[in-house]
Amino acid sequence: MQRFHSISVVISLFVFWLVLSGYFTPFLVTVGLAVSVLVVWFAHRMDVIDQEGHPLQLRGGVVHYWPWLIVEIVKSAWTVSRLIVHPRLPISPTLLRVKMSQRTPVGQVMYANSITLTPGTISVAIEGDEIVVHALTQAGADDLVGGEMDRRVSACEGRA
Amino acid sequence: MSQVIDILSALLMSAGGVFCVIGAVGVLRMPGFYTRMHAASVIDTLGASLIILGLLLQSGFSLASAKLVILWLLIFFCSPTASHSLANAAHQRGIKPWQPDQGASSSSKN
Amino acid sequence: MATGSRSVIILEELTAVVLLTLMGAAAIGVARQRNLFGVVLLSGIYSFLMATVMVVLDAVDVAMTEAAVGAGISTVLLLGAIHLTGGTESKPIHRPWLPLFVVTVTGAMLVYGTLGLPAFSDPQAPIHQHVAPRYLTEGPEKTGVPNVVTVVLASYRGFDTLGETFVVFTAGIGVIALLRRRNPRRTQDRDGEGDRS
Amino acid sequence: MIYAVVVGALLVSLSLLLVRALLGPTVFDRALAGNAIGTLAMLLLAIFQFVSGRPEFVDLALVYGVLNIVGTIAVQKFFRYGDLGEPGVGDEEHRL
Repeated sequence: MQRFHSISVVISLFVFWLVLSGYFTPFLVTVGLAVSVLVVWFAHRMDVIDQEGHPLQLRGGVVHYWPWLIVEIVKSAWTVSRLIVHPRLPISPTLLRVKMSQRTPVGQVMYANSITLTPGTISVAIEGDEIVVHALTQAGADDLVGGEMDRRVSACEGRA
Repeated sequence: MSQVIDILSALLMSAGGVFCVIGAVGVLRMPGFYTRMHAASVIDTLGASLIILGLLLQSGFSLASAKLVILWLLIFFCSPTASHSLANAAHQRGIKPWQPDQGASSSSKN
Repeated sequence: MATGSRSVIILEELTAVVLLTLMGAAAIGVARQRNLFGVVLLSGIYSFLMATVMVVLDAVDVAMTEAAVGAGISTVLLLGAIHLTGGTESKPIHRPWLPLFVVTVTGAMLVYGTLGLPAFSDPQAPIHQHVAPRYLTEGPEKTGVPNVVTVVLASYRGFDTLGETFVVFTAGIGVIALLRRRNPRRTQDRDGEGDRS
Repeated sequence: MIYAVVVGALLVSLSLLLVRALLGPTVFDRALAGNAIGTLAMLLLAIFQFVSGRPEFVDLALVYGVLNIVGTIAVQKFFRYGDLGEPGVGDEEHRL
């Protein structure tokens, strides 16, 4: 698993190099590959590389989760934009605590980031297995308490 | 065909521009720090995504589009991290969320 | 992309003017601000605007350095400096008139100096007649590097770039110092509670 | 000339955010405005590469994005831990 993970990191870095360089001569491609391998090797020696930085285990779940997340983001961004241009600014900010059912730190980060990414809700702090969330409207808070996002992130995490 | 793509990308980019302006207006208009963050996240998500999508249509299938996709991923991974860290720091410093009754002007519950 | 070059130039100049105006506003904000944290943040914003102006004026490498140094590393360094000193600016002991006079005279001289410069992106300017054509025509095959900017930076101006690389390296160290966290596997005194921020 | 419209919109947003950065009132408001200005500058750069017909230089926008988050995280660390040294040691009990 460890070896497989390292190879995956090398491939990602190499693709990144190719995209940034844009030259496909044999020499430069070889240099790129060598640099990718060296970087991963150094990273191993410095102990800065782990499952969290390159969460390969999520590859299956993410495909199901992201489309739903993007639809959610568009919907809530539209709602927040309507609130902003509303002449009376009808907001009712609340601070609430949401339980999260994720087991791994990666899953928790994913959930917290998803909350922040959807406009209208921001994860402020994590305390135990609860996230302190600031919501712009009561409706947004109710949506979150409904727990659909939590369920989907957990499902995405569990698919690993 | 290229006409259609041009028009589509123009629509997407102007929509993105509109959302950026709306977000900026929100940052200026909202009361209290946390509520401003919600407005800023409109810029980070919808505004940026629509503009990048429009540019993607313009660039077609090339290296530039790959870079734009990377840019988009960067925004999507980093902007919530930055927002959360700011909100967290404000929370630690004891910045209180704005409440409708303490505000000076124009507040009404919906 | 099928836009006339004329309208592109107008758009670029307009953008540059607006951005420079915003920079002026940011600079005034920096001068009026007594809270030094605010000063650091505003100068970060100033650097971002400056770098954007550089890109609009086609000086991409300068923009890169300005963004890395101005917006990236100096924010970190200044915050560190504030930690060692204090958060608010003390009242100045001098009257502002002498510095104001010096700055005004210097600025006036600089503006006077620009009058002698060739027009912006004038193809007849000496800079475009002197070595630039040679770099463009001979550089790639002489050095074997495909990218002309890299040819000039890494080969013709190698020492110059070495210095710049130090700056970027310092910025990288700053980033590592900033984002580094103690590895949970190595902390014995705390039982593996990772940093979640 | 669709680019002109988008660039105009971005410049207007930049000015509005700069006003917020100048007004404050708290440091966090300024940091928020700075972060959003970074994002907008990034978009502006990406668009300008297309305006001047060199879309392959979008890398610069990438550099901006990375630096933007570095700046924001630096500010956050400073205000959370009080300094930049020994970052990340602070678990809940250490900080207080």
